[in-house]
Amino acid sequence: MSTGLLFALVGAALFPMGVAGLLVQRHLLRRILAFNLMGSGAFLILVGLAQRQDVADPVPQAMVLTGIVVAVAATALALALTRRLYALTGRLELPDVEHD
Amino acid sequence: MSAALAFDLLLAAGLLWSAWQSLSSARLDRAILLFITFGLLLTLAWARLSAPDIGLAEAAIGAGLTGALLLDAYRALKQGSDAQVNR
Amino acid sequence: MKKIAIQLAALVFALVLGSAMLDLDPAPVDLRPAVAAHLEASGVAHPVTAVLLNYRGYDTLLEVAVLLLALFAILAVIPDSQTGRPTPAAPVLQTLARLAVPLMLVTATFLLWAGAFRPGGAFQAGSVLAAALVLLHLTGLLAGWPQPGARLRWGLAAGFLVFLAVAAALLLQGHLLQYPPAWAGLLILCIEFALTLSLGLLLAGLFLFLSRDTEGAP
Amino acid sequence: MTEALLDPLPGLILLPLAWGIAAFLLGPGRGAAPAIVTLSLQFLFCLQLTHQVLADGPATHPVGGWGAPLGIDLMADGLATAMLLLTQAVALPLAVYARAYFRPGAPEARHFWPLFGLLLAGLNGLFLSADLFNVYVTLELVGLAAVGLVAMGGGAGQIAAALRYLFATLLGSGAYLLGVALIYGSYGSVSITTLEPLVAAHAPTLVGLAGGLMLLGLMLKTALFPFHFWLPPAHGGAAAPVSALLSALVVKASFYLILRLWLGPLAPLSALHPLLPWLPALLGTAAIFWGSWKAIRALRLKMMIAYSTVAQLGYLFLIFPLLGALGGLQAGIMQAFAHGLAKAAMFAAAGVLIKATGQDTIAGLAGAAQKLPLTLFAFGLAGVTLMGLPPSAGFLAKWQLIEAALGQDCWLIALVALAGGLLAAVYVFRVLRQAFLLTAPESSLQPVPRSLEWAAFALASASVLLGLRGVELMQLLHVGWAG
Amino acid sequence: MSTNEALLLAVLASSFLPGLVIFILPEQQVALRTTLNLLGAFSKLGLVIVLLAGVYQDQTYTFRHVVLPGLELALKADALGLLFITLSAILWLLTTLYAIGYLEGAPHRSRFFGFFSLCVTATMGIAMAGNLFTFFIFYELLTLSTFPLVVHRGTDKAMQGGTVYLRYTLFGGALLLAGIVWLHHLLGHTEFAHAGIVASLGAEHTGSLKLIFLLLIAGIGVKAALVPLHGWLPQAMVAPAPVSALLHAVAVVKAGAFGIARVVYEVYGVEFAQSLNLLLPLALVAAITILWGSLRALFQDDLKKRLAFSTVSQVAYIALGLALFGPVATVGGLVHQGIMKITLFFCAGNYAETLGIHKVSEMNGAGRRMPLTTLAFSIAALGMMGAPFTAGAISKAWLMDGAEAAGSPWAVWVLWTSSLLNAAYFLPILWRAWFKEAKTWPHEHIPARGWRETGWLLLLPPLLTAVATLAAGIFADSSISPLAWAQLITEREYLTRQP
Repeated sequence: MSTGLLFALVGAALFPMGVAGLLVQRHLLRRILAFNLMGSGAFLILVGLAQRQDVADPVPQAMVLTGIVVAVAATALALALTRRLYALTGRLELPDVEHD
Repeated sequence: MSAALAFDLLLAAGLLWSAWQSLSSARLDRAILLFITFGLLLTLAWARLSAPDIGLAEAAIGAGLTGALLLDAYRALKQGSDAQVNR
Repeated sequence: MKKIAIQLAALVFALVLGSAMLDLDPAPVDLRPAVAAHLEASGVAHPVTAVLLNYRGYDTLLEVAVLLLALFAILAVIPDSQTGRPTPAAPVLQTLARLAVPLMLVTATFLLWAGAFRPGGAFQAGSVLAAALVLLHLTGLLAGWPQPGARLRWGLAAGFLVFLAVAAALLLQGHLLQYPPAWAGLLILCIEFALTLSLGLLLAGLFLFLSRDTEGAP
Repeated sequence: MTEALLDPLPGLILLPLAWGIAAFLLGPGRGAAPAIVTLSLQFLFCLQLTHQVLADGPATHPVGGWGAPLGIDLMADGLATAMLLLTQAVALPLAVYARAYFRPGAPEARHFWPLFGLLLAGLNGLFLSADLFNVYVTLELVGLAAVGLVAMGGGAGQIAAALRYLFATLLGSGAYLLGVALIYGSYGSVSITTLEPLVAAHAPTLVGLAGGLMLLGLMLKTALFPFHFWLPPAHGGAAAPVSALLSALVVKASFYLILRLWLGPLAPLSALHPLLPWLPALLGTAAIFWGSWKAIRALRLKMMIAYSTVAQLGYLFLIFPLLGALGGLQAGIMQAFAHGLAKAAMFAAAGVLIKATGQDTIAGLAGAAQKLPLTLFAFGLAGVTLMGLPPSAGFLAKWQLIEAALGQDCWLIALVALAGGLLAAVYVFRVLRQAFLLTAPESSLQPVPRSLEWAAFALASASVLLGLRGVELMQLLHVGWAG
Repeated sequence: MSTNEALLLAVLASSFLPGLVIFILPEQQVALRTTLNLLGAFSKLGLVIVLLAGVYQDQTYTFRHVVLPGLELALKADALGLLFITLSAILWLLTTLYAIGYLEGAPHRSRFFGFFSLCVTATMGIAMAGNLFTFFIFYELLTLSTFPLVVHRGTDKAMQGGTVYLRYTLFGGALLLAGIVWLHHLLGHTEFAHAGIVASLGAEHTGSLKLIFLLLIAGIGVKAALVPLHGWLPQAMVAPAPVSALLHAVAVVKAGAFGIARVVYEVYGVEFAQSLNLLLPLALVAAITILWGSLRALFQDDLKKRLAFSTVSQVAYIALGLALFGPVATVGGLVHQGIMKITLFFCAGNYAETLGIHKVSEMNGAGRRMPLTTLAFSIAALGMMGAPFTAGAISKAWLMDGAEAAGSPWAVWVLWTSSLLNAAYFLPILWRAWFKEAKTWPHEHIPARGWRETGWLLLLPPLLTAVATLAAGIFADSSISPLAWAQLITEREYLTRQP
């Protein structure tokens, strides 16, 4: 098995793991962690699957670089919101969905 | 089995383990540290995928900055709750 | 119950996804030859940088916009009433930091310069720059940032502005971001230089603006 | 030389980026004037593009001069141009509205204009993109800007809503990104035009998975039932100009992508099973009934309007079984226009009412018709469009939907469309009825700037006037129609 | 745009534009508002006269505007439409005068007159619609613009009435829309044409056509208040008197009747509709409505409700006529009934506004206090019963003749029974008003000044329409009477041009 395919498979395990974490966890920091794992899974698949013949492909690599920056931007925003929510309500979980 | 493949498998197992642990660990600070570990292992994986650019970025941004942000947030939140307790 | 169902679904999905990956034919399109063929005209020698700043430079332009955007959103959320004050660390650490920061600046410069022909580039250099700033903050040498003043705002936006200006100016002689081969190297270097500076500030800002949020709190 | 500068394709992306950044550089709370001026320019660009596309067919612009698959192409066919037109047409009046809505120096509006600018850049970029990965970046641009706009109010409810929205949108774009990764792995390209023949020629299981993931992620971002949970708190809780932008445009962006994929690279997959197109239609039906029901029961005005968005988005998904003919697409885009303009108007009007009455309950509106007739009129006109009553764009959309449904023997869809209109009438008239009630004379209203009322009225009138002339819009959709 | 096209648009604009301006006028601008109202009403009348002259000379007036590919907004002025237009234009003028007097000093007059003008615009649009699509647009516009008038007072009762009104009309609108789109889908157009347009469809569509007919008639039947779709009409009586007078006596219900006429004659064509066995059921529904409405009217103490049920019954005459006997009786009835019913509502408004009388049981002696109003009321009521020398006599006579000729003796019975019931619910009112001693009035708002029993703006309109009622009866044979025009319509459009 090629290195590319192996890590793509790891990504295929990481992504659902992250999604499940995002859905199941209630603690906001944990959900942010889960989101990052999910993103890493997608990145591994993007590069790994493209390099399943173990020849480096710069195109997906550049895409992942972009993706990492986007992910950190989203993470920072999520943390800012979490900290603000905590400062306002003292809670680290989202309230249940109930509107009017 | 070649040494490279063995290393790859070990690395894959390490990635999955640290990811799983950081999701399921009962203590949040441990979870964050495991996440940073995951990031560092991922850096190795990128190196194995002949993607040193991503490796550098992952180490600096994925593990480094994200980890620092998470730790800082954790510290701040813990501080806040301590303050609550002391009040 | 719901938890178990989700985890089960995730497991099934992982297995389906993995098995589908295993029987995949080679891709019909291969961009590697194209990347290599145009490398000469791209202005940089390193293929990843060529993709990042030339072939798909438009993605990168928008990506910097995303980063700026996240910063705007963070600035919109954090309150501006608190005063930032650094928490001083042990003197030893401070001394170490004072030594480390110049080293990091050198590293950043190297990474920036190296990006043209080997791994490295604006993002990596920018993140080292950011790390230096964060280090200064953590050792108590740099206060968390308040809402940015005009100078900081220009610093944060500079990289993007240069990128945008180049992209727009290139419209005059062709398409958006279409570098003339002769000028490509220089223009990309300009963009990367400005980007490194701004990315350093931006990435550090993600930390420093946030860090300030709870710092002043009792 | 100057011609190149006037190319609308890159212009529509560069301009909002520029004024967004300019607003940031000008400082907190500033930037309304450049925004409005540039938005007018964007609108003109859009009209020029419409003209160009109608005359010469789809327009493309290879960024970097490389062309797909190595580079990224911008492409404007009829569908994309229509969405661009809607975006600028809604954004311009809302900019005027927002300028009057946010008091100068209001802390909650410090970063409205930069966020607004980048949001528009993201939207325009998304509509113009012909590259799946580039679409991902624009999706994130739109999603994060939207979250920031919701959160900028700063209240606990708004922050919580923004966080929920953020997780939903990140999950959605994550699924989309994975789909892109799988596509790239399978074909080695992410250019839509390159992919179309490749997918048609051979589509392994993995591509089916990729398509499913992308569509699912985008449905989550469009808040299609049952993925709508995040929308009402976010749209109902944000400041009025923000709610208007989000409901009118942001959810339409991911809908547009679904349509683009469905008609484009994923077309061979969606044709695999005849029942497949009925799945979105079924969810759309559920959205119409559930959203309407919740809107009828809502106590808060903006919550009512937000749930109405859930319901109205349902109509957009009714067209999927009808996409075999152009009529289905035309009905969907007409509905997108009708809802976009009307919902923006309705949120704008609600903002005026809330400012004037100082509260957000429907019960608190009693007597508003006497004191704010123009706003109520705007609300009513927007309601007419949402109910699909003539003469309005909503009516034309309903007409086209029913006719397309009858044309393809899907009379169930026609029934749903008719029933949805009646349900909309229930919640719209609930508000109007309350506003017409007599009030005690001592109840007083805060004065509101007239420009707020007029902006709402302009949007509402546009949603009605489009009902008198939809020919050009429909012709536009011919351009690039493959079916 | 040719003059002919412009003329049709001008007819619409003459009420639409003043309406728009009035909306934004401040409440205090009474003089300007009144001027605008009257300017609109008079100019509309002038335009209609020009149209009348033109149509009389066989001019054709059409306006077309493409809304969507394959979908056209079409206006035309034919003889049938013009009859309705003329009626509405004249009555709009009178009602505007009446409303100015009636609402003197009342709040929200700008809103009232704004929507009032929109209503009239919608009515004109219905009359001039050249296809079902256009018809539907104005039909729904009428619903929308009448709702604010029904709930104008803002009381709970008004809200309730408005809600019921909406429920019926919007539901009817949905049915109508379904029918129209279906038809459009089958035919590719929905143009009105003499002798109908659907006969060309093959036999395989017979089932669909029957269903479409049902949808169309049910949708329009709501406005025409056919039983069992009539429930909104009595509830809508909470509206101010001018609204009840113009809209519920003329505009809305007659729009329904007019719509049925268009569907039967110009979409299906009488012969084709007959061949599908569609007309007999329609006639039966109409007959039931006539009897049911009359019966219910008998037991209403509230004056306006009694008039409302009477309207239910009377409008069904038109439907019955359409289904059975042909256009003359019917279209004549459209005008005659309009004039008489509006008179009755004007008078009811006068009683309420002057003396506070809302109920039949409070009418004792009203004739002595308000002789002119009561005279007008009596003429109209007698007309409704079909008394000689009134417009009603002519309509009834034509209907009876038609029934005989059509070989439907049962319809004659229905008409007779209904006439008796009419008498039974109108005569007691007249009896009370003229011959009973007055006790006290519930609430005397307007004192009598000499011969003027109430405000002159309230008095003039019913007197004029009462005179018209007599004139239409006595001069039925003259060439400018409604009847003569109805005969013109028949000759031109339904006999001579039939294949």
